[in-house]
Amino acid sequence: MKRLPLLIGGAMTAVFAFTALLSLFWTPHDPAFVDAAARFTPPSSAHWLGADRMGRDLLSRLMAGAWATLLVGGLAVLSASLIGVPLGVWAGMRRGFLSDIVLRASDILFALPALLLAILLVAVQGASIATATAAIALATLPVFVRMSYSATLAVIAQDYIDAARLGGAGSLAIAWRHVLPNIAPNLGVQASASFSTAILAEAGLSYLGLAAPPTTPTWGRMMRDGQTDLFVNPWPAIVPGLAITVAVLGVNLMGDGLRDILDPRLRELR
Amino acid sequence: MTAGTEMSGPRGTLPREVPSASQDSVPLLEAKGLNVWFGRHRRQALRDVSFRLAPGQRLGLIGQSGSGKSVTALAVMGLLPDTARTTGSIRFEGRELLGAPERALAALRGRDIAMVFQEPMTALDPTMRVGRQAAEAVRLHASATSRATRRRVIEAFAEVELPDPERVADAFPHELSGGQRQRVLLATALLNRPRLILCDEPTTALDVTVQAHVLDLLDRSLAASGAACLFISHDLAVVARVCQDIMVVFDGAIVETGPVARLLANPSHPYTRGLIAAARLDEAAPGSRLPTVEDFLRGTGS
Amino acid sequence: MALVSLVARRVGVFAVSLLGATVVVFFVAEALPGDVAEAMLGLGATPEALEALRHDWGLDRPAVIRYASWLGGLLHGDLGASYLTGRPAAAEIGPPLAVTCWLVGLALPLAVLAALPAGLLAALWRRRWRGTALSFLSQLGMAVPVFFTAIVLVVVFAVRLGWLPAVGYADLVTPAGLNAAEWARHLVLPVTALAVVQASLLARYVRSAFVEVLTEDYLRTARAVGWTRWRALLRHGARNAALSVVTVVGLQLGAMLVGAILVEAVFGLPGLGSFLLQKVANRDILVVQGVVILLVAVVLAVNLAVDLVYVALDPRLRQQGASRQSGRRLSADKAGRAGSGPGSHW
Amino acid sequence: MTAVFTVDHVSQVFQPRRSALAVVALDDVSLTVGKAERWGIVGESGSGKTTLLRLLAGLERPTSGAIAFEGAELTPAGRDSQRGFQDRGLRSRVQLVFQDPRSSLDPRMTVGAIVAEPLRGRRRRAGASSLSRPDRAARTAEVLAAVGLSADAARRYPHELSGGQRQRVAIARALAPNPDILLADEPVSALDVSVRAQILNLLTDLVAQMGLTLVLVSHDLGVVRHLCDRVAVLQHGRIVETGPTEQIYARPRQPYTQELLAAVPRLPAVLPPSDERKPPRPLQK
Repeated sequence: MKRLPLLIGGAMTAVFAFTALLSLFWTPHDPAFVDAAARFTPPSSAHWLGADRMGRDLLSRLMAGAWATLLVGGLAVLSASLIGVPLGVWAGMRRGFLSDIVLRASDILFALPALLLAILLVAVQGASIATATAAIALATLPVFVRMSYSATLAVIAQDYIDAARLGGAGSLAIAWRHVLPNIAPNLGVQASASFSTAILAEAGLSYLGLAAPPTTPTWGRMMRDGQTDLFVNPWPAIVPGLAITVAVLGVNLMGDGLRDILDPRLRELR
Repeated sequence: MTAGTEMSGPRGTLPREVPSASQDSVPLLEAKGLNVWFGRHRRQALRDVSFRLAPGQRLGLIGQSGSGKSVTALAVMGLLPDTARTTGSIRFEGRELLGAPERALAALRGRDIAMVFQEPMTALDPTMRVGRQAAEAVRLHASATSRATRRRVIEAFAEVELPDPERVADAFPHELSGGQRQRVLLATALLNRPRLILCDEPTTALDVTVQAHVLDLLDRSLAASGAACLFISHDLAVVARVCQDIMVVFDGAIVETGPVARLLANPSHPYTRGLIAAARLDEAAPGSRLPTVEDFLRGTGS
Repeated sequence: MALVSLVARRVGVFAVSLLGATVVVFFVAEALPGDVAEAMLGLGATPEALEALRHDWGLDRPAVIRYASWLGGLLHGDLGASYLTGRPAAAEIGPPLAVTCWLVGLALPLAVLAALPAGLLAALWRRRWRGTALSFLSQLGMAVPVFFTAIVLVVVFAVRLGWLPAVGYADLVTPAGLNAAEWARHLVLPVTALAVVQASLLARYVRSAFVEVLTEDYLRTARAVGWTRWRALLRHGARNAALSVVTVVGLQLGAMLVGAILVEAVFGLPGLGSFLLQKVANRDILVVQGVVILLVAVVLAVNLAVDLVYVALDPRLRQQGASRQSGRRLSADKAGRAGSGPGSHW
Repeated sequence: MTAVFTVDHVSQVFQPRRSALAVVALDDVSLTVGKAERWGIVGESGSGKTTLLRLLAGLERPTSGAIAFEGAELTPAGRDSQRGFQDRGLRSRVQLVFQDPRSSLDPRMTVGAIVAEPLRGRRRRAGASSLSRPDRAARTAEVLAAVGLSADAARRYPHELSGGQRQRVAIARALAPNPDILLADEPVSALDVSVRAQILNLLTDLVAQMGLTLVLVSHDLGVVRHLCDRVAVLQHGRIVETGPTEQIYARPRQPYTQELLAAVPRLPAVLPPSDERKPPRPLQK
């Protein structure tokens, strides 16, 4: 019962990831194939989810879009955590002038919403998957710095850190043996939260045309394309919207479930 | 929380006490067959607990942490968390408290039954001046002008020997020391001259010297007001300092009750014997082997 | 005295952060390969044209000098000028700013009004199905992208029911007089779309703030003094829960601005977002930088306001002064852990 | 015989960041701890007793004054105190038992890993390379047995143990590197009265068997009387009285010491006559 959100969320996330990976090898149709005869077909045996205004298969495009989403979100969160966590742990363990500067810089970055960063980057660089990923990663970075900083502070206030020092452990050993394992639950929860945020961010950027080029099928781009025909046939705009919702909901549920199980303090609150 | 006994009377009021019995025969507080379970797994915290408390009586409740001491006090106050399930009966001056509506209990709390908690550091609202928090106890139960209320609060603060009570009243909790906060809580509990005060380890978080002062103060306040007291502690020496009678809880059940003197002289339950031995640390020869509670439970103790 | 130095410190932090933000905004464009002139003119530009543009706009000067003059301009309210029209952005920004202000200014209170009771009830009912249902609703609301909510609203209320316009905006004040009815008709859907997402997020924070408060000892003390469960919660719980909720409301403002950009795109509202996107399409980088810095300044100013409100609400901060500076931040971390992280700018 | 610790006019001042208020934790403290002496440091919370212990452990460096360990300066200025300590192989010779095992045991490590940790990082110790894995396991089993824990406790996590067992683990960890000096910070105050006796017995036995020098901090004068032969009374960061335990307890000179002793709650030794207690008063309406 307690693990229900984790199971449901985990299952939803697994389906999402599997679909994304599957799209690399197989989709029902070529996502880019234009079939004028299939224009606006409703869901059928040939097109399980129907086809859009150009007769492109919606399911195939949805699957390809899942890959783009997974790629951008995953890379952004991965790079943000790989840079942010060491910075945060270091700042937490060695408080001083330098770490103050790092934290202040991270706070400034935190005040810059990802979309604005993306707009800045796109204005200079032009829209691409790389720009979008960089913008999202940059916006996610301070979240990881701040989170691992405060989690580290809580850990190093514990007596077992002093005990480890008395046992002869150096700072690196303490960080590796004590700090990281103890902040891992927070990290996991934060990673899933950031991942769902990144999915939404990627969708928003591609909806605005600030991410992948028009030829690449992405969920946001599909909605943008579908929106032109809302009065004729809203279906092609609604399908990718549902996909985003389900993916984000799944990742969020998984993160919540993780937190419920891993965070003993919150466990007591329930 | 489910009631063992049905409530009668209109919502929000309690049935009047039975008038026939004399003061002595109607206990101030009487618990009968009290059982408390917690959570989904129905962990039992209290097993068939029954006791009586006469007006003005001071009863010490002693046991190790997790034995169900605090649960008993919270059950009396009706402050157990929602996850608790309770059966049995708790009567205050003959009126059933278990299952009584929240409004009726709230009217009783702070007026007839007051409580002092263990952790003075967290028991006060950090965003409100302590004088105002104490004043709530007065104004919730009687209509009084704010000037009169403040005067009463400051008097009460003075009675618990808070230095400069005017200034303390205007302070926020974080500006006071632990001992001062516990005095504030004690003064608040005494404000409405309750007939029963529940003290849940009120001095455990305090230093020895502060503890001595607070216990002394409690002793005198109880004597002055004639209030009864249920005093919870894990420390036999502290309980003996305040109470005439002692009740020993072990694993959620009461194993022994009696006057302090009898209990100390002639404890019947091995756990009680172990507690007494542990509390007599300063009578053991330095460096000698101390008798442990396990010794007594195993039956190897002296 | 401590209060004065505390406020001064917060204002100082604000100023430093804003300065830092200008550095980021300026040098993000600077550090990347290619330069502003190339970006503006596109790939087909001749070297001569590039050179001319660089010279006209002073792009051939060292970056630090250009940064200094840009910063100097900002301080005088100069947000940069369009290289296409030559018009200063500050002159064009008025009408879009008003639209966005209406959008955010109406959606934020709406979201707060919906989130407070929803979060409180979800906290109180957290062990019953009603609470679970509320929590799930807010989960769902957080998972739906704001532009999808907007599209669904359009499909239902504009396409199917035909009650409200699907796109466009009407000025509140026109030369013909007050145009309130049309103005409102055009804002209902955008404001609702923006508010739904924010309300879901906020409700979650409110819930966890109250769940936390519900376990506090002082709430038990309040009940021991004679408050009923509900009134203890409203009197003592609400004050304390407000501490974390205020923080989150402030942090959400950044998210609201971003949400507004997306909502404006769906409904074709001539707000700041549309303005910005049009400038991006035109590669009008100087104006983009100016507008971005303006938005960041707003976010930072709101953070400053939240800090000050926090100081007013929490006496621990007020009196211990600067030594407890991390209070708000810790609370923000707490709130961040409870929700999907304050980074949810979407 | 050289003294183990010579604390010479030591002051410790904490300057919270961004705050003008400095906290004086220790104020001109001098103390000499001789070999195999058992010192008790008593005082109220905030008296600086834990700070003194942390200084002796080398976890902090004093603001002013000096602490010598066997005649050599414990934490020479200008060097990382940690490194200086390790270089001279002191880490394993001075060990500390903390007050609250919930905080002093890493919840994500097994008991075995916790106890073995001080055996791992000993590469700097002259002549003694760090123990091999089987040696560490053997030593861990040995000390766990010494503190009365079964061998399979090594595979458990701290949260699976009771409070008393956890404190035994903390003691085992302190003993693992075979120290000469044991520092203990309120080792029984987080424990139930009923468990307290077991841990006190354990500490008494270990100190006697291993001939340890003991510095114990406590606010409980009963505990100090039981374990220590010398007492230092701290008040507001200053030592107000030192001396042999019996003398301090029998004839305290300072009023503060007298107050401390008087404040200790005691069970009535002899049964009080029943009329000595106040009878319950009638209700006041």
